Amino acid sequence: MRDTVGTFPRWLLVPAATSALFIAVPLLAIVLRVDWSQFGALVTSPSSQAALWLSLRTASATTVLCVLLGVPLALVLARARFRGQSLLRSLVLLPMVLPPVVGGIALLYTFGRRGLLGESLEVLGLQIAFSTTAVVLAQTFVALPFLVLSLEGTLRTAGQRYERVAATLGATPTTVLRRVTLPLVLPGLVSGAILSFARALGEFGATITFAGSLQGTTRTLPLEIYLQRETDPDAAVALSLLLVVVAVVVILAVRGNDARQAL
Amino acid sequence: MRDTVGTFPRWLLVPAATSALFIAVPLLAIVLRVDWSQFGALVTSPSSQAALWLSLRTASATTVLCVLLGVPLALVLARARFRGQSLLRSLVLLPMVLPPVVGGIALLYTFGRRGLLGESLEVLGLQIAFSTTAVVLAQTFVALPFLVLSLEGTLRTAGQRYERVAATLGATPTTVLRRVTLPLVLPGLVSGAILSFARALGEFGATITFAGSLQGTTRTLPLEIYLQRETDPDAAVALSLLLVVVAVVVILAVRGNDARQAL
Amino acid sequence: MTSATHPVGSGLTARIRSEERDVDLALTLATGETVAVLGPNGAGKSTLVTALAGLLRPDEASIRLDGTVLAGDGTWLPAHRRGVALLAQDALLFPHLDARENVAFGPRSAGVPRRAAREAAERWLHDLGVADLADRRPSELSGGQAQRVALARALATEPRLLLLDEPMAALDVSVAPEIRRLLRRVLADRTTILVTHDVLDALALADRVVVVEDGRVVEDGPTREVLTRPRSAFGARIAGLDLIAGSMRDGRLVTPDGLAIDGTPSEPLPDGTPTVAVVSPADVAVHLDAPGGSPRNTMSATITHLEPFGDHVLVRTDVADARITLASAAELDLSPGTRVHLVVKATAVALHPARPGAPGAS
Amino acid sequence: MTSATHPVGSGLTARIRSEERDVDLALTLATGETVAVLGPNGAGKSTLVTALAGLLRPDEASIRLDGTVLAGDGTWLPAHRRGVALLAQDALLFPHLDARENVAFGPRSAGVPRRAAREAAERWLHDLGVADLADRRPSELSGGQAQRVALARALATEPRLLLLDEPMAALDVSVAPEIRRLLRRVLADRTTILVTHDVLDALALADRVVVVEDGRVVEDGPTREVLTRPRSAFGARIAGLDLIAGSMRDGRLVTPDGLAIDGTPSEPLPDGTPTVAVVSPADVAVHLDAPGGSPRNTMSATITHLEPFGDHVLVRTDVADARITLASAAELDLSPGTRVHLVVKATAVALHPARPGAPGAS
Amino acid sequence: GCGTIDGGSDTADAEERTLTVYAAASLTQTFEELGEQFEAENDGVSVQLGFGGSSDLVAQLQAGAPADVLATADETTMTSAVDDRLVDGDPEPFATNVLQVLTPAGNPADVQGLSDLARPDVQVVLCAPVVPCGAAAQRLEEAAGIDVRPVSEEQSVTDVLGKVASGEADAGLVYVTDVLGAGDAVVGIDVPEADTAVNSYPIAALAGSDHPDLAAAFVAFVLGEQGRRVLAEAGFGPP
Ligand SMILES: Nc1ncnc2c1ncn2[C@@H]1O[C@H](COP(=O)(O)OP(=O)(O)OP(=O)(O)O)[C@@H](O)[C@H]1O
Ligand SMILES: Nc1ncnc2c1ncn2[C@@H]1O[C@H](COP(=O)(O)OP(=O)(O)OP(=O)(O)O)[C@@H](O)[C@H]1O
Ligand code: MOO
Ligand SMILES: [Mg+2]
Ligand SMILES: [Mg+2]
Repeated sequence: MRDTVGTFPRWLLVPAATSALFIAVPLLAIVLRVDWSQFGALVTSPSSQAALWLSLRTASATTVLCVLLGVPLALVLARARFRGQSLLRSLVLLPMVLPPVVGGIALLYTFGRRGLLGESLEVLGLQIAFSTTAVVLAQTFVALPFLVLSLEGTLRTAGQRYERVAATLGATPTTVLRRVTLPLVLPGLVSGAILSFARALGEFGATITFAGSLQGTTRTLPLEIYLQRETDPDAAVALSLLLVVVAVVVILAVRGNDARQAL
Repeated sequence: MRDTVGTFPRWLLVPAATSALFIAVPLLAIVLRVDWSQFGALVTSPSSQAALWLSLRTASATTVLCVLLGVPLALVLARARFRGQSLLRSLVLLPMVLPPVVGGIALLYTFGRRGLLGESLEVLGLQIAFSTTAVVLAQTFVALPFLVLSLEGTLRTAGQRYERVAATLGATPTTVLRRVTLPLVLPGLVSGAILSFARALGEFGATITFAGSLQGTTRTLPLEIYLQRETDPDAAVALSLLLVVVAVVVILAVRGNDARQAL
Repeated sequence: MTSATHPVGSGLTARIRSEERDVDLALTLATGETVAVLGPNGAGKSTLVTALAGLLRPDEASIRLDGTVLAGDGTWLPAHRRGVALLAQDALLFPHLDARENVAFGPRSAGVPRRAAREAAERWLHDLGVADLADRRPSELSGGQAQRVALARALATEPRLLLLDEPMAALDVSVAPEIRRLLRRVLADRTTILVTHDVLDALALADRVVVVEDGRVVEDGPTREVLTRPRSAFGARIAGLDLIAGSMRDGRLVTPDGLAIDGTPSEPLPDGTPTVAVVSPADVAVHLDAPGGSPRNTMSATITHLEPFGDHVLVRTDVADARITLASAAELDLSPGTRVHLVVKATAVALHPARPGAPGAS
Repeated sequence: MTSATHPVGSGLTARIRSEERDVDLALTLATGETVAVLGPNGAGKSTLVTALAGLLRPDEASIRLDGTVLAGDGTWLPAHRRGVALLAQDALLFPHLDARENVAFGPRSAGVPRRAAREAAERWLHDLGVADLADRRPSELSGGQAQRVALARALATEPRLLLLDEPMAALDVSVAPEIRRLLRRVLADRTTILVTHDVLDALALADRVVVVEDGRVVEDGPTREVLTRPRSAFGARIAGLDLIAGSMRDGRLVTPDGLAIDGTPSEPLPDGTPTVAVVSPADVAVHLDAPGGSPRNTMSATITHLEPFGDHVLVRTDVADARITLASAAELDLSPGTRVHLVVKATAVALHPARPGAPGAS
Repeated sequence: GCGTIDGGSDTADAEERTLTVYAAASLTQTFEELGEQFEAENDGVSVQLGFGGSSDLVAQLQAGAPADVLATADETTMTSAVDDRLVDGDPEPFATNVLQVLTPAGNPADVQGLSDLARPDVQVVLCAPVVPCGAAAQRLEEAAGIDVRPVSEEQSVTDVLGKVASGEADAGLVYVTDVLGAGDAVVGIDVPEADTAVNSYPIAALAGSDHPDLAAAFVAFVLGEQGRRVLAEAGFGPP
């Protein structure tokens, strides 16, 4: 027994397939260029290992930070009504528009030693720029809008009917958030978190500008790929493929989990 | 008379504000660094003008291409059920994960003169490399997933109840798509298109790798900013600000339109 | 059964089986016939209609409508090619279209030009008494108003089979008779399945009643038979009415046997209209001698049998049934064969137009 | 009116005004009182209850419940701090929680520990006859099943004011009496506003009836008065019943005047139970001499006045009203002052328990 | 001989000392090798390398990046570091680099020398004039008296290499060291006029260093015999 979903016009499959191929073929082209005899050696070199491990750690930390910062912002954007709301939404979009390098400059101007907050931070004994913390901040800066916007969309589409019912049942706004809103938008939140993780994993420009490229501390996988490309394009391609595989594994794992919950 | 919406816990305002500041302060830091006496001269130089104009043209073309390619793919992902569906979704995510430079390499390996499709294209008399077309392809490659994923989320949340009703009223799948599905998810589609436009506007790595950088043909605003940075950081900052302003104007314009329709 | 009176291949023949929902229902409708489906919550009524509409694909389905195979033998016609309209409990008006455009949606999907479709929509809105809401968005309609527009939208597609899943659940009692009248007019030449909880709907609109319990058909027969002599537990709980068929003459119902019955018409009934008198056995009094007084209807009858019915007795006669208390039955010393006078007030007799050719009027 | 019998400040006093929806309604409820709100579609019934629940903020609202100001003078208490539960037409069960957790939601929000809340939920599910659905997700429930769970969920919050907006619209007739009985038990000590289209609900559950038309209260009075002598157009369309109050003795209703009436109890009614007999005037026959036969109830009465009612006549007496045809009235030569015998079959008399202290039983 | 450090003051710290070296991206291979050799010669010292475009590195140092040594790919960027008082003492040139014409393997457009870059049928990519290799290319063009119309003016050497190695462009101009580093995918063609556009690489210890002695030692190591040999192997010319 099943609902007869999937009632979309068949001809859509043609543009849909074109679209999928447009993304798939270039990735295939990369796979075809990989020098498989060297692949193992290239991706298990100490510098690759260090970069991969750093990327996974920082992208995970970024995802957590994005959820903590992004869920409240998405809720306020979706549920509150205030003047300047669309300005705030545009502001949130900006890090996606900015070339990441400019984002990195902005972060330097803020958290760097001579930046807006730099001196205050230095008094506290905190040196953020060029540390692993800086990598996380750079990734968060570019990844946060992904979570906020995707979650805001889900919140708006989901509507407030269940939240209203919950309120008449005596649930405080906090309870409503915890027991109704968040569970209902969980698929959207998971998608948003995956987006953030993905964006963080691929982040390059802001990281190299704000955090630099020190092995084991700030040189994430994309930076390592960039560096390798100068001297060893084969290694760069191999590492790119590693990045792709890691991303696919993470996405599939989370999606699988998500799908199980959705049933 | 109004619905008592906005019933979210007040304490959420604290993390939401933190989150907004985390994005706003770095942008403010950039504004504070701008050398206003020079600003006019810097952003109206012929190279800046050419870059701005090229960026607007290519990002617009990219947005159109993303809608044409992305809407069908999002619909198939949201409405069809087939084996390998989650694999396809992960594939669509990949260009977001890949450092854009790797994306550029992949495009080069595909559409380049010696790429997978390069020869066939050359037979057709099409030379993509170093052309404005290449810029649009590079931008589309990185921007397409934004539209697909955001629209797929909206489609899933909206559900199929209205589509089912439309079918019982005799509407063919194509009619359902045109008269029910698309109008219902229009806000989500507009958001997705804005995301794509924004991502296209800020695109740097794939463009430089695949399309090159020639004034008026392939050197978009981010490339111009990057180049200026080598010699004149002030000019780079001023141009970054220009990019931000353009993006905000476009986003507000579209959002305003969107808001009017949503009422 | 009724399909025998129609050309082979016309009407609906359907069998729906779903293991997961424990539903296995078979149903036949003649062209133009209206069947009411009654049954308790969870019986499988909605499962049946969504499968017929093509919205739910059960484990097994074989559906044939007017000679076309909608499902079966590997065929599964999609919803939009079935010519089957469904109106369910929830109005589900398209939120981005106003009422007029909602109703015009079906005609336009069928290729009717925009202007003509709008005019048709306005006619339907007018018929349903909501012409003044044509410009409103669904969010500006109350629940009942929305349901009326949705009804107009379903009717505007002029479907070969109309499925109504408790369409009046959200309508207020003061408008229900009006809608019912409209529906009867419309359903007169339409094959319709009406899922309802209201016996009056079944009476007013249906030729046949099907009672579903636990996913199985437990009764299937002419409205009159099922509502007067229900054999299932659910049928008994909700029905058990006296139905007397005939046609109108001089403002009274006259049976083929010449019996004349006064009643309260549910709408103007000109002479000659095929009509059914509906009386609850509870309203029928039993007298040994014809009494005087206000009751207009005194009918001679012979008791056929007596059935205990809780602390009541159902007195079955050759004319109609009466439900009286045990004490009365004892006092009157009733037994099968006793000649009695059945007395019922004209105000307790509802006169409903019967559909020509409907079993109740035969 | 009824609030006079309760301490000052207890019960509900509300006024809701919305220009956009053309609604201006004032309402007073005593603590423990159940008021039925009747009215045609779009009258403003849902507007009233959503404003009371705190879900819709009208242009002007002044609401006071048991001494607490819920709205007015710049105050606008949010929904969750009102102690007001609302069950609307749509069940809106939380789709991610099973039935048990849905019902336990209210108690848990009130701080009841998880286990105790679940047990309470199971009790409520049991009370509503859906204990076996406790583990089901809302998507696995039929419309009617879902509505019962939603009712349990609303009741489980033990609200100070319970708002029911056509809660039984989706329930099938075979279970409605059962739910009605449960509701009566529950509403006995709860302040409740029941929006309904069903006069039987009003009769069985309400102390008072408020009729709303075009956003204004057009009638407000004890159930008995409004249902027997409706003054508004809408009231007249749906009501006009005979209600005779008394208490049970030897299985019959005995009025304070000593009149004994046989009827059909809607549920077991032990001796001493305050009871209302409900008879439709259409079922009351008028005789000049006391007739024999099965009808158990013959009541001497004096005609107070005669009212034409379409092609019928409403014969008003000091005991009950009868609706007879014009022809009968002419034949019997009735006029005010005439002594008559009102005859009604026991099976046409519904005996409903009246709420102690309810106006109908006074 | 000059590389060993035995400062009496860091007995406890000896195990932990990290020397951070910022070097231009084109020095990646050579400095990784030099870093390993330096570590081998100095117990308890680990060399951490930060690579990037020369102007990026200087910008990072200006923003407070903690580093001990800076090696850039041109004098302009080093000068701006000096102007910002980031440098301890005077920078010293340690290598030079010259341009070569670059073609894809197989040289499909049959480019034989610098003058062929002006042919209209040859797709040429150059560095943009504002980056060091582009400035050098411009000087070279002027010296040779030709007018090259590139299809793209790339942001960095890497981008030029990428376009030519993939066959997308027919020819380009990059440093001889880059051609060597890129392996078989490309072919380098010597340019007689190359001497007119010699690029000089300076190195300096940084003012903010926590280990000035170690920084000075590393600078000396690069300038010394071992440094020179490693650089020469990679194609760099003597300073
Ligand atoms: N989406 C669903 N998935 C699984 N089971 C379902 C679903 N919807 C209904 N059911 C189950 O299928 C059976 C038949 O349900 P159906 O909705 O057809 O009943 P119904 O007769 O329409 O009831 P109601 O009068 O309450 O509308 C019930 O046992 C119900 O619990
Ligand atoms: N969301 C809304 N926005 C604007 N007007 C509305 C909205 N909902 C209802 N109305 C209008 O307000 C008036 C009162 O509607 P309301 O829903 O309160 O009626 P109701 O008595 O509950 O009707 P029903 O019996 O059909 O449920 C109607 O004229 C209706 O059209
Ligand atoms: O070190 Mo550079 O700036 O890539 O030529
Ligand atoms: Mg149903
Ligand atoms: Mg309502």
